[in-house]
Amino acid sequence: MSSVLPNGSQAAPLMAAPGFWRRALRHRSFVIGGVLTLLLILAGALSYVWTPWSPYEMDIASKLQPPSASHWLGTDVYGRDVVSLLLVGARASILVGVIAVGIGLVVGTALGLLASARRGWVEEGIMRLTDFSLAFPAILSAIMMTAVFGPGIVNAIIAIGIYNIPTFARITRASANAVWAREYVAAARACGKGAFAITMQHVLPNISAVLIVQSTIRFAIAILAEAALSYLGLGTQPPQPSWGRMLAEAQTMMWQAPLLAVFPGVAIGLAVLGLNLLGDGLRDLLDPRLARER
Amino acid sequence: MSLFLFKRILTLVATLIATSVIVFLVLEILPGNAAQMLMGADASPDAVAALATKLGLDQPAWTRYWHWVAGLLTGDLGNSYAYGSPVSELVLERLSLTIPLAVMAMGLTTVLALIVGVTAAARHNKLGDVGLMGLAQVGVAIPNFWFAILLILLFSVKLQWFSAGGFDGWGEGVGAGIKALLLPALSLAVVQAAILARITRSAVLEVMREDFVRTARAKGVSQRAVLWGHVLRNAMIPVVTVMGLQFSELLAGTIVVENVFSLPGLGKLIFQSISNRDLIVVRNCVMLLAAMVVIVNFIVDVLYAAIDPRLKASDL
Amino acid sequence: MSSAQPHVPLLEVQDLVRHYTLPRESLFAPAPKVQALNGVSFSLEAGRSLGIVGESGSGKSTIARLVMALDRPTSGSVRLMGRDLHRLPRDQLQAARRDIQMVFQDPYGSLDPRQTVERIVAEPLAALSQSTRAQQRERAAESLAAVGLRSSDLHKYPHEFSGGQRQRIAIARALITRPSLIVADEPVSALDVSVQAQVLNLMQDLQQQFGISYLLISHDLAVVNHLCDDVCVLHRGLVVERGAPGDLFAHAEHPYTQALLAAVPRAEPPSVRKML
Amino acid sequence: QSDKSSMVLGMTLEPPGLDPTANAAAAIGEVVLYNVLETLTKIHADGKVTPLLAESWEVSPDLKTYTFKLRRGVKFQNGEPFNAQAVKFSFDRAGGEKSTNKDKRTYAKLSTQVADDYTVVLINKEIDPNLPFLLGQPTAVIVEPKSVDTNATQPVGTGPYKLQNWVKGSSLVLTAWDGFRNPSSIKLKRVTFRFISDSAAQASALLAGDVDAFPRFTTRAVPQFQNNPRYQVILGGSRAKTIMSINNRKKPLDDVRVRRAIAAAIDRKAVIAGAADGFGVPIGSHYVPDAAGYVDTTGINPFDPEKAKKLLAEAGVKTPLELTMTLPPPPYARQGGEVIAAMLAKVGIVVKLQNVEWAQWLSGTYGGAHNYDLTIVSHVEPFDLDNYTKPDYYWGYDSKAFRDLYDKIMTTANEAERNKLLGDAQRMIATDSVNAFLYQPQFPTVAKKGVKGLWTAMPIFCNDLSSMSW
Amino acid sequence: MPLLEVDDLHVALRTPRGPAEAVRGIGFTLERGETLGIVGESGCGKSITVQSLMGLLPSSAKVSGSIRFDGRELVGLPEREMCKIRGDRIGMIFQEPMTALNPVHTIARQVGEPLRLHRGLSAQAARQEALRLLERVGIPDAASRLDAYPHQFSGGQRQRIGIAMALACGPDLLIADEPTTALDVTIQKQVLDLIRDLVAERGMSLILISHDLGVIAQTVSRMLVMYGGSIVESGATGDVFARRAHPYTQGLFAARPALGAPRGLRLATIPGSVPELVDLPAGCPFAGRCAFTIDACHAVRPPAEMVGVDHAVRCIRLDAVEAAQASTHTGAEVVR
Ligand SMILES: Nc1ncnc2c1ncn2[C@@H]1O[C@H](COP(=O)(O)OP(=O)(O)OP(=O)(O)O)[C@@H](O)[C@H]1O
Ligand SMILES: Nc1ncnc2c1ncn2[C@@H]1O[C@H](COP(=O)(O)OP(=O)(O)OP(=O)(O)O)[C@@H](O)[C@H]1O
Ligand SMILES: [Mg+2]
Ligand SMILES: [Mg+2]
Repeated sequence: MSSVLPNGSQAAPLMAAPGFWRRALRHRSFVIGGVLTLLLILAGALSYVWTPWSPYEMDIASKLQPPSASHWLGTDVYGRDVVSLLLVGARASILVGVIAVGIGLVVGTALGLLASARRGWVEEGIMRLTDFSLAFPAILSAIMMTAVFGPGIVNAIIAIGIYNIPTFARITRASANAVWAREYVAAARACGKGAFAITMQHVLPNISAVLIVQSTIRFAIAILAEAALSYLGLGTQPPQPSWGRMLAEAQTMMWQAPLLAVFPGVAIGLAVLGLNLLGDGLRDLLDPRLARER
Repeated sequence: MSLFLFKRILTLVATLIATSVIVFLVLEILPGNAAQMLMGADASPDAVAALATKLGLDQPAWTRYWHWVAGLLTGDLGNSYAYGSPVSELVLERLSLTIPLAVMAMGLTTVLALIVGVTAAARHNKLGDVGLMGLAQVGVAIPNFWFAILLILLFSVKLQWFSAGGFDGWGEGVGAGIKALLLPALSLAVVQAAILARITRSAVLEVMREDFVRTARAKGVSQRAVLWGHVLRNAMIPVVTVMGLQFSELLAGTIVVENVFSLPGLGKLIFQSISNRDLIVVRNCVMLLAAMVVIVNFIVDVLYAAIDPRLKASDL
Repeated sequence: MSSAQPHVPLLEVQDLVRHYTLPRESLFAPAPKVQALNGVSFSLEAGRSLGIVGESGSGKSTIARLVMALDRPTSGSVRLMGRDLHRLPRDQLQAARRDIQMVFQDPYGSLDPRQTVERIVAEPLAALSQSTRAQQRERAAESLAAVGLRSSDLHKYPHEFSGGQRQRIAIARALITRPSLIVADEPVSALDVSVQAQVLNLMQDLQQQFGISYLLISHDLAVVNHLCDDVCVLHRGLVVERGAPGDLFAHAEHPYTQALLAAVPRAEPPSVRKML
Repeated sequence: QSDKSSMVLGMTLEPPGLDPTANAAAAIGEVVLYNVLETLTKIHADGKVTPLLAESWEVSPDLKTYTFKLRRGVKFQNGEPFNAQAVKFSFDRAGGEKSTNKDKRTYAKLSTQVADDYTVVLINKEIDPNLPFLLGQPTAVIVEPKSVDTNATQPVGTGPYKLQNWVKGSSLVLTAWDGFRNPSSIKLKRVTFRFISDSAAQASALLAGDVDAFPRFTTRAVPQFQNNPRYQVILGGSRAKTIMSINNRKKPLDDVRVRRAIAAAIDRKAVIAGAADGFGVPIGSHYVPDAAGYVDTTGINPFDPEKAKKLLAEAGVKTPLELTMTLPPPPYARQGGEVIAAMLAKVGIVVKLQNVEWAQWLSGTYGGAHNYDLTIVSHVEPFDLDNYTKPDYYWGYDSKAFRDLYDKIMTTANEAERNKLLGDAQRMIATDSVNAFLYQPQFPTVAKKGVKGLWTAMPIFCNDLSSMSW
Repeated sequence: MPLLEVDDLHVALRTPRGPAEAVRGIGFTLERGETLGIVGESGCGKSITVQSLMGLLPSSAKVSGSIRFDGRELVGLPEREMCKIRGDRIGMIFQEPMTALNPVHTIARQVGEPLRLHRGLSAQAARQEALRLLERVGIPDAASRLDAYPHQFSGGQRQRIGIAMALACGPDLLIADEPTTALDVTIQKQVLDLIRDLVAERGMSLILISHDLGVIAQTVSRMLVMYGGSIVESGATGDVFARRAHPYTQGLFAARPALGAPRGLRLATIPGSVPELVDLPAGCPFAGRCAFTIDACHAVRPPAEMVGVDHAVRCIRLDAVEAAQASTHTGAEVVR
């Protein structure tokens, strides 16, 4: 790798560009996505200071109530307030999504970039490693991790994160290889740039669109994976609520209280929708070709 | 071609060796053992000890590893601790469900995704596109067990067209087997199809910008025929890549849906076997999965070459 | 350095051979080879320019890549001011690259769409990492001015420019280190005539102004004729003929050169030709 | 159901094999007991024990010697005759060196003597008044010597049904055996067991008509069937005791006041509602209402959070007291844990819930170092007060008074007297607040309207097919 | 009746920055067997013009005016009808031989496709016909390469395949949109020779787009010079080359480096760049880049003025241009 370090970082020059926010506010899917995502974050933040009821307080006498003035979305099987659970559950879901995708994104992208920068046996090795880890589906590694370290949100997050690594590695490598074949990379090499600098300054920015879109999709999958793990008792542990766990719990009540499954389902759906829209918007906005109007 | 095959086989072997070591080590860490699990809490301790001896659990780890690997090489996978029957039999039984299920789910996924993806791309940025992609967006966000229950509610409980779960093997006839797997396959397919549809759409859009599409249109080929006859096959490379990933995922990642439909699938077997500490089954299943993933990758690569004549098998 | 040192040409290419190995078709058959270059030698004096013409696939771009040390030759050497580029250690090669820059054929593909013009133009400086951001910006502005662009263009992105302007940006990037040699691989073949003229004029001006040498690769004889002191005709990886363009085009000896010349369409309608 | 000769039963767990003498899973008994494999005695829903392969038995006054007269003309399904040798073989094998019988210890104490072909004498080293009951359990099935190695996959018994087909993971089919001694009493010719572990799936299978009857149905989904005219719901007691075990060895749990405080903090009604969806009967000790000698001890440690706080203060415990509760997988434990944690929080005990697998629970909580504070588990063994006599048992209750009392119970032949002593034992455990005794689970059976002969109570887990019909 | 009559053709494209008038009132006629060249700077609307003839414009395009092909109005013709004309009556050759062929279909299939579509030939018959066509365009050993894929051919060969495809149904009109720009000179010569021969042989009409004046000179009998979406000069090739009446035409000629010209000579360039289509000036599109610009140039679009037989020019400063041309006409620009 070259001894030359990149001179200053890419520092998202577009974000800093004066018109960025003005343009962003005119981008429909960015705005809708942004609002939904902001709501998600706000819900999580709000739960730290206020919830209509305590999300841990059980009142078994008033279980499974339909939505009413006192319990806006009704109560669950332990008589807890669904709104409060949803608010607090947002935290766990954000955490799972962000960290699990973060792990996959950072490690997977790094591996993918390394593979395409080094080629040869490094690439071969990394790709075989991803093959190998794909043989362990998320649920399987989660089961194993749980069996060894005990269940819990942290292990669930790590298991999902690990599963994201090969996916990101493959996608990154494929798109990075395409970028490496471009003439502007040859130009950079002709300038004497090292593989590291080229990777950071040319390859990464040019595959960012792919990564952004993939991240938002993976975010959704991570939240749902947490739900599936909770369904198997491997995810978030009680009494900590998470949307996935609420969904999993409501699933056993599908026949008596179908609404209980609808609320967290809708919450997940909205969060995922928001992130996808935000991702699409961000991809457009960060693309200089689409960004500037003359 | 043969070099390519040779490389592939080498890869397979290396992957399997690595898998065997890691799987064995990881499983060694698991607390508890099969004898204890099988005998339960109220069992007499000496009965538990007798069972442990019978199962060979009291031997040192490396001996057990060696027995296992030696067994693998001679094609003897050993007997399940819990069921007492040969692992190979057990696994084959499960595969006779899991593979058809995965194939059906993948087939449904592909058909749904291609129709939705291509249609959306053809109506790029029009109402149809926005609508279909919105639907795909929703599809991605639906938890599949939730969708599975809705399917059961509609088709099994209300309409009583299908049974609500269970699978009695192919002995009852192919039609009955397919019928039993249809709802599970559908509930697996919806989420995957939503993802694949998005990828299909963008791949098709990309290809639609290429010059040869214009050439085809200049020959008088209609818009539709261009889309299905010329564009789609060119757009298949990224689609097939994702399909390969999804198929690998389906092979073992269907535990939840198997649960909802109470299907005896491979995922459930692994899950059960881990909780029963039937480690001999787990080990062999994971090996099988690893082998299958490598094989699926291989199939994907062969498909690449079949789709795109520019990629000869020798270049892979 | 003592003045007694023997004369060293700016660029000296000796017996350059590059064979590409294609993937094996079978396990036992030997891997097929493409002999892209079969022993090409030429040298280029400082301040002069050399054109390389030849049909598609004759190995022109391969020469460019080898001269730029973007690829390793099968055998032979590339000496830049006496230093064999392919034997230099990494850091010295990096330093040597200051003296040699490249302009690519495709003005659309050779500029990173996600970087501002400033970063693109300053890239060679940044790679040498001996200057601050401010210095780089200043040099980039100078360089842009030299190719007739404004410093307000620094903050734009490539897509905001026309093909001719983009090629100017690419040239500005090549100029920024004040190289002694610019390797230009078909710098104008993607441009239409009026823009092509702008770029060729610019290259000519810069040659006069900075004394830059060009290694100009093209399949357009007229372009080479316009800019170069010497021409090599490349055919199947070998130099089949060389000389000053005027002489060469007037008295081509090698049949391939003749064919090449005969194929050039003349911008005169049949009627005019008949008149002559 | 048009076909009156067949029935589909739902089961939550699939048996891992079909040999109850080699494997402890309750699901094995649910399939084979009394159907394929038979025992000398038969336990009925009401807990009564009647002859089955034995025609009658006599007990010596010292309660140590049992003489069984065996039924004649009984054949095993492989054609071998059933006789005293088979009985001796079965019991010797169960108690033998290599035995992997769960109740190995019980059989090791028995010595079996063949008096004649149809008379067996059992001599028990220790007194156990419940022996006839024990001999009706799955582990006591009489096996045919030649078939013992294949019973797990091809059980050979004397019962009315044979294994027809087993699709592992999905379903198992028993068909009536035409060689059965009394074939006309068997109404169902073909019975399918369908294994459905997921609770929502259980409900949908019933609703979709895939399953005709589902014993021990998931409690969560019961309410919707209770007011559905197409279905019948049978609520039966059991011998199971769902308790929150307390690690008596650990500080400060070794202090009886702390244990009492914990007990007083728990509202059993709410626990039953939360953990068992209301299907349970509160118990105050390790004993169930259906069992002989039961006394109501729920008043000994009543729900009283104020008293709980006081007790904690008395014991000098600083609140919040932090404890972990280790929870095995069943829903009653996971849900009950959540509910109890919320209750304990109110008296200043902060409980960290830790979900574990059974294997972990067995090796870490139940066995090994007994590394836990609290755990929830359902003890399904019918007679298991003796666990309180074992100081090394997982809850670590060490009381000489109780051991003496228990010895006396075991040696008392007179039933009324024994019952009185059993009452004392229950009170002693409750007073010592060894564990927090929660409830006796009720096992709901949901079935289509026409299904007859389902057990109402469940002293043991079994599906007695011979009594069932449409 | 002429084969093709284009009258006052306008094409407006929807762009993010508003509608762009890529073609602004073009009109020309083409007789059967006639060859017509279109030259002009990149982006001046050449491709859009011919694409509108083929009905291949993006759906965002709005076409107005009239295109009469063989007496039939093509503007507003339903897509189904247009499909019948495309590839059958009008064939088209594209610029990029590397990308104009579908990489995943065999060449036999691609060349035979129009035949199957328009002539209803069976797959087998289409294959036979494709073989004949490929032999005709000079693919060596065509019979054995029918099932080869495009990437197995060289650029020149691919362009020949493209030509075979365009000719498959024997169209009345062949449109070639920069068919040789991507090829090197020797191959370019082969391809152009081939097109010329085929046109002569079959009596087709030809529209050839190029910005290479040499190519135009050698291939077509009449030519149009386009700039900014309109035709600035049109006439017989010889006349236009001889006269170069429009300043833009002059600029194009001057910018071309000529083989054999003395070294070091600066090429004449046209200052500035092509105007944005979105805000094209009201007047002459070349105004501003033209040395002869006066205020009137900006005011109104110049009308077509006949400067010879069938030689029209849109410029109001023709006199000044001609005067200047006479005085500065030096040898430097003369093509040999
Ligand atoms: N990486 C490679 N692997 C295999 N063969 C190659 C590779 N690069 C170039 N070649 C082959 O080497 C020969 C010379 O290629 P080169 O790119 O130098 O030609 P060129 O003269 O630049 O042609 P063009 O005018 O088309 O750009 C060609 O036959 C080409 O196919
Ligand atoms: N789909 C489109 N949407 C919007 N603008 C377009 C579209 N296609 C072409 N244009 C614009 O229309 C104008 C004319 O384009 P056209 O392709 O006809 O140019 P051309 O003369 O063929 O140029 P070239 O020589 O580069 O092929 C150009 O400015 C171009 O940017
Ligand atoms: Mg080249
Ligand atoms: Mg064009």
